[in-house]
Amino acid sequence: MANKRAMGIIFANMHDGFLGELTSHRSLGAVPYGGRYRVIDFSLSNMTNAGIHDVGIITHSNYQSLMDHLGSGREWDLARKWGGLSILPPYAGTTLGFNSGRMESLAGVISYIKRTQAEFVVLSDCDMVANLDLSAIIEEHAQSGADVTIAYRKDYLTGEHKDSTTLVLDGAGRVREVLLNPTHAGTYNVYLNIAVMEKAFLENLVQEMASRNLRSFRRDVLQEGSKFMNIKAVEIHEPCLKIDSIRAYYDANMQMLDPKIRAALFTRDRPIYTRVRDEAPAKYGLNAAACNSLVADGAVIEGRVENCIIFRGAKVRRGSVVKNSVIMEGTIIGEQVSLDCVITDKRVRIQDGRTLMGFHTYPLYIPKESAI
Amino acid sequence: MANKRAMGIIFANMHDGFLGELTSHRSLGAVPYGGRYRVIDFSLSNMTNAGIHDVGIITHSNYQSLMDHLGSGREWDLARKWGGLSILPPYAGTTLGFNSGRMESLAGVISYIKRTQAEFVVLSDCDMVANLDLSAIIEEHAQSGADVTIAYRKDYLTGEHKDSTTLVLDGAGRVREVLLNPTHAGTYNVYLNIAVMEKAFLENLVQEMASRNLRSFRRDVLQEGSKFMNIKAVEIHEPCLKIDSIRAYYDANMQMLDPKIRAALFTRDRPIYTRVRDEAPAKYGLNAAACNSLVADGAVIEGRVENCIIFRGAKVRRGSVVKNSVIMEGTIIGEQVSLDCVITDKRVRIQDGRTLMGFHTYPLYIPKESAI
Amino acid sequence: MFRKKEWIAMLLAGGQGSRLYALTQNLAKPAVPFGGKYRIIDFPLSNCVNSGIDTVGVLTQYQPLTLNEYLGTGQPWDLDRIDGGLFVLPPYQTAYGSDWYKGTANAIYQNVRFIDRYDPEYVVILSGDHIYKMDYSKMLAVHKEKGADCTIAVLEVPLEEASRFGIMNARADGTIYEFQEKPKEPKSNLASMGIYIFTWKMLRKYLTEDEADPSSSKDFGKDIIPKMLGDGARMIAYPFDGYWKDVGTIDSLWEANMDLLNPNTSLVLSDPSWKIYARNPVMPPHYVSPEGKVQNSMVAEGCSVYGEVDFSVLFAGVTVEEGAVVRDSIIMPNTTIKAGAKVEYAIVAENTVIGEDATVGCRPESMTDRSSWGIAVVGYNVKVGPKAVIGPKAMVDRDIPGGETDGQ
Amino acid sequence: MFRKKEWIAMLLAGGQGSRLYALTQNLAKPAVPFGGKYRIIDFPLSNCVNSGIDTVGVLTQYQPLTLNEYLGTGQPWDLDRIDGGLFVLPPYQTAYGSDWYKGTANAIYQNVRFIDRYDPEYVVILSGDHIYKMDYSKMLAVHKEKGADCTIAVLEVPLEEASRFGIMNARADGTIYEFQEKPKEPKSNLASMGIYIFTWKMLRKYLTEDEADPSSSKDFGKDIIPKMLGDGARMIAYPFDGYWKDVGTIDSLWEANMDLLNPNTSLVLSDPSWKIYARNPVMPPHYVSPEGKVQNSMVAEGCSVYGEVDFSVLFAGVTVEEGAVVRDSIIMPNTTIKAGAKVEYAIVAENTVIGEDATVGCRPESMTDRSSWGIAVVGYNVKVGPKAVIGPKAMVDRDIPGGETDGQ
Repeated sequence: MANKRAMGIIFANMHDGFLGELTSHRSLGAVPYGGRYRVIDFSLSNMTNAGIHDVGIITHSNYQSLMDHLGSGREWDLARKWGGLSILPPYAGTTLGFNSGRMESLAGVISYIKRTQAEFVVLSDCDMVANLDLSAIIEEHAQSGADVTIAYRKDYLTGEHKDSTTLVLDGAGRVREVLLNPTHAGTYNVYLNIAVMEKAFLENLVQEMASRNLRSFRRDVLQEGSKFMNIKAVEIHEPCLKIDSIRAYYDANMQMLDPKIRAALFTRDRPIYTRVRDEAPAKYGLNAAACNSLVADGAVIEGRVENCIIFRGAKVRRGSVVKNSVIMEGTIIGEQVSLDCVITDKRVRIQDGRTLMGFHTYPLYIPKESAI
Repeated sequence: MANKRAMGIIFANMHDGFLGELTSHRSLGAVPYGGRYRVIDFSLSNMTNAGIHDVGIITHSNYQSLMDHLGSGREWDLARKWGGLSILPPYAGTTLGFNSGRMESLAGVISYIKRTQAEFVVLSDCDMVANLDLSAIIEEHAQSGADVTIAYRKDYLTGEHKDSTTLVLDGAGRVREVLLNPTHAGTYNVYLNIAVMEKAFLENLVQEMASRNLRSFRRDVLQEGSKFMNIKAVEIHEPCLKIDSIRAYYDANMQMLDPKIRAALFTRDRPIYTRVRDEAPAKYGLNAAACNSLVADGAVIEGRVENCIIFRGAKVRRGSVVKNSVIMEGTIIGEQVSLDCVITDKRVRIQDGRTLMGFHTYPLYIPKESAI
Repeated sequence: MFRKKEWIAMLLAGGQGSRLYALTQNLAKPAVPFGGKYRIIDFPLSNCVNSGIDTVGVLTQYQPLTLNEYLGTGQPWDLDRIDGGLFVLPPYQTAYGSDWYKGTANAIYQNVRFIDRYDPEYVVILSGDHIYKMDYSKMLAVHKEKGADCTIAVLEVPLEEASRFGIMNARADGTIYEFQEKPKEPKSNLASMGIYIFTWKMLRKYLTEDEADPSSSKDFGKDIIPKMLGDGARMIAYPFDGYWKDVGTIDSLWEANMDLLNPNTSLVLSDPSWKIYARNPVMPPHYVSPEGKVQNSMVAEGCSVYGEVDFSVLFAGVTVEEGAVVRDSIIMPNTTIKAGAKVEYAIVAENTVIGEDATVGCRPESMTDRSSWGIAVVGYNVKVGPKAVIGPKAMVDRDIPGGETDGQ
Repeated sequence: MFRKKEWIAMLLAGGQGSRLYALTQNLAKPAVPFGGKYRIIDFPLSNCVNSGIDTVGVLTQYQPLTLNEYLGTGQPWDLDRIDGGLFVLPPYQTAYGSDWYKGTANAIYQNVRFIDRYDPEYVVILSGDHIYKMDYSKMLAVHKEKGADCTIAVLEVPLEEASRFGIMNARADGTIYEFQEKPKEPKSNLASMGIYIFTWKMLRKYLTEDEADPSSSKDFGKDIIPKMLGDGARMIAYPFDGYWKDVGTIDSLWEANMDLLNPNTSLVLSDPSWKIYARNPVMPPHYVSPEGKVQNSMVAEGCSVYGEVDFSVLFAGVTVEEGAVVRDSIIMPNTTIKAGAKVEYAIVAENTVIGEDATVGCRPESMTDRSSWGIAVVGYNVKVGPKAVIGPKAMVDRDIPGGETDGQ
């Protein structure tokens, strides 16, 4: 039953290495996405929309921008008197990199988990753009009596993914085998880094793994555990945009232009929350043109944008043409500029008359606050 | 003018080494004090009461309990949409101990300081229990045209203090010399670790000190700077209880029993805020007796307490006599117990019939969650 | 943005509570202080939050200033939500006219638009003058299980007192077949607690019909419930056996406070699994001086006790000076009992000063005529002069000069 | 706990705003949407916060539900404070009777107790129907410097329009010596903007006297200001020269929205040093399809444009389907303009649907009789059927079936 109290744990730093410069000063969760969001908004809104009011975010490094974004958690209705949003930094003396194991991280915050009143725990990464009904997974878990319930989606893998976990299931949906990073292309049951357990079960598991010095959730719990535990897998049909490379990031932005994807990501019942910026509505000038583009509040369009994601407060001046690009917050594009397949980070300035062009499989990235 | 916008910076970890076990799992600011407070409540309320709505807390280590206590800052009216309370943890890659220099710490958060809109910056430690009118010091600074304005109090030092900074002033209140840790007893102008500057001045200072690899505010700014800068000192007359040893901590608690100290610490105009716990009022049983004691909400007194500070949710059972002691939150004292000059940390359990006795110059400390 | 809610609560906080006299001159009854740090409304509000209700409308029209400021953003009850939360709902004017709330049913009717926004399956109707701790989610479970149109919480009362209550006569399976409002000859002892869960679609229909009926007094107990019963709607009695007290009179308010001092009371405020939330005063712990004596009492933060306190409840910020005696009394926030004053069997409201050597109330034992004895009440902001004597059962709502005798 | 404040603001949000007709059927005027994502009240509220005022009382009595829910805890304006903040103040009943607010002065009078709690030196009186950005702290500085009892913000208007306003005749030093309400022969062109700063002690006295005067209409402009002038109180005109517009009529509301599209407008919403705050919708960025055309317009988040939009303001969640044309119009939140529909010179309220190939309004150029031309208005929640024609100056507050012609 979805009303049974669940708590959430989000791992903020698991995939920071994959996005290169985009994550050199921020964690993956804090990467801007889709005109007004950060990647973590999706995992966090999924928690809130499932009625989860206790969410701990495990952070190891680079978390200042994440903390700035989340603030008190109010925008996700997580500024609670009790429970609510907790940022869980590493304990003194411990140094965990972004590739530390999830079980190791959980051991570090076990007192937080113990203190929270909940029956279930939902573990989630924040490397994915998706609007999922977590309460259905919790309910499924509560009814099936499984030890662990995990979410997966049938997806085609090219064999190049760095961080995929695939599942072999029996007819009843029970996990029989777990394979990491398959090397040949094909359709797999891909694990979505979302798992549900009873809180008491997780507490025991953390203790047991710690005493055996086992640190990885995927290897030590899922892969080994599938041999003797009842691990159930629930299939997800909603679109799930994994962000595990700069190219995947670019593609995930472009997919926002697909009405079907947008309809699946932004539903009336499960809104995606993000930090409020108090920008005025977007303004279009004389002879402005927008074509197949998403434009956020505070943007000023005086030129032409085509197949673009225009973030809050970005400006495209007269005579400029911007195509197939992701233009982040506060970027200012001067007059007579031509851009194609470009990602500009926050507050980039492109001066009058410049031409920049990437390719859709290799978008050109321009770092934060550069002037070109 | 007090209305001119000022921002505050609180150094949370400067003095953690001095309280031994009391600060082994928490920073000095998070040490419980006076029945319902934490030491940092005083520095933070002083900021709020001076109309400062942007406060950054520089933390290096052991900050989970501080973060739990502060939450979103709502109780200090610092849960603001813009500005408000910011916890400033160390940046990735830097490791600062509790004795790192203040200038070094400020260099680490300079982007936060630059981003905040304010004319003045108030720097403060949180090693002291005092209710001060910071807006008067800011006003004094704005009018005098000094480079730096610092607060001091005339106090008698025994020569044993580990962490004292004393000032030699001229007739106009200008700092002529700065002496650290004087070795002979006497009355000194003792610096209170509170300083006011223009924000632009501080930003320059941080940059200049960083380029010269100078890290200490007391040595490199005050001591050296007094030779060529205009450093003004403002005398404070309100009581200031410095907490620089277990004994000083004990004494500061006992001083709360003095009506004059209480009147100075808890004024109607400048309330001291703390985290709300939603305890019921204290309850006294049949034959209970309290004598010269402070008792917080949620306490249950069935025995006798004398010259004590009884924190929230502490219980003293029938037949027990507790004297000259500091009994922290959730401590349960069984029946027929006798305590004298004892400090029990949070959730200690003293079983029936035990007798424990320290001496007022050497109070007996019982660590968190011990059972005796 | 309004998302559908399974249930929301509507709290009727409208009434003056005129039987509390001086205590409600400037205050709606739900805002009357209770239990050392609470106000009456904290009980139903905390029950809502603890039961998992996150949207509560509070209907007010009498002296709402203190109540509004007390409720504020709803934060003390964790009801400052983005989706739902706490809403104060006063009467209002429309393009077609305006009116005050005419009865409990009309008050809800005027707020149908508010309720409809959340499109709830069920609506809980509560009042703001009862002290109790109750898990409404268990009552909802019964409501759903029995497929009820309306579920009414009932309490077994002594049969001889039953004629003071609305009595629900129910079959063994809980279905109510008859409702008697303050019956002379009660058929059962199941008294309505004034706590209803309605299936919203059904209530909405009855409210609309009742509104159109000119002969109706627009009251739940007098009109809606009897009408539904008459129509054969499925109505269930939900038995409750915990502590419950209507604090609508001076005597019952005094008794309910005193119940808190009973070591065997079933009204436990310190249960961490069902906390009663309140707006907390910003004050230091209370202080008891070397001469001060406190026994069998509740004392809130911010108090200073230099005198003697026995079997009493002191709210935040109360001062009892040297030689003053407070017994069997309730002293509301920020009141001062001056040196040598004696307060017995009394309720003293907020911000009041009882002067040096003044006397307020007395013990029943000290009366020759016991029938004229009662709790003495001193109202909000009143100054009682030195050596003044306020007799038992007195009701003081203006300043009393020194040495004067009043109210006997 | 109430700490003394130097100043607080009282915002009169009471009126129905009947000259906005269909737009205020279910809505108080200050809650009318403006400028793509705001409501009118966001302007005075943001001015307060940006001026450093942290305590604001909003006086409402007409259809306050939307306004109350919009204001909520005050968080969007950073007014969810522990000490002060945002308070909605409806009329209420007391032990001695009850009444609706009878005039602007009476509304403040009924809330004297609220104001007194903060013991302010100065009170700012504002109304909720003007669009402007103003730093009240500068006005307060003048009030203090001149030792005024009352300071009134004034705007120079063209002399030929002066007879539509309350005109303040002032000496060179700013002191007002005469006030003319809508004079036929204005002596000056300084129009009152309805923004007052009073020294509270003085206002309190005048409110109390005015309340006791049975012949008074209890209005600031008609009673309080003339009385103070007559008594020789020190009243100062504070000149303002920024953008200011009374949006109390359909035409002025339309014009003020259109002003935002003028590249040379003095009403800049994107100034980071004086932001206008609003409750933000939870919606993705707006989308313009390959066929969509948007020029000279403001478009808020959550919109989808498949048709053509020119010189228009689209609020959050508006959909303009393929082939639909929106020109010189204001489309309020969550409204859909269906395929092929044409909306010109119109204001379409919230949650409305304009059916396929329907026509709303027209250009003045297309009229043979220009005198009967005007802005067309479609009210809240109205469904206009396919191919329906809503003429210019029409005022539609009910559903219009397909193909029907209305309102010419």
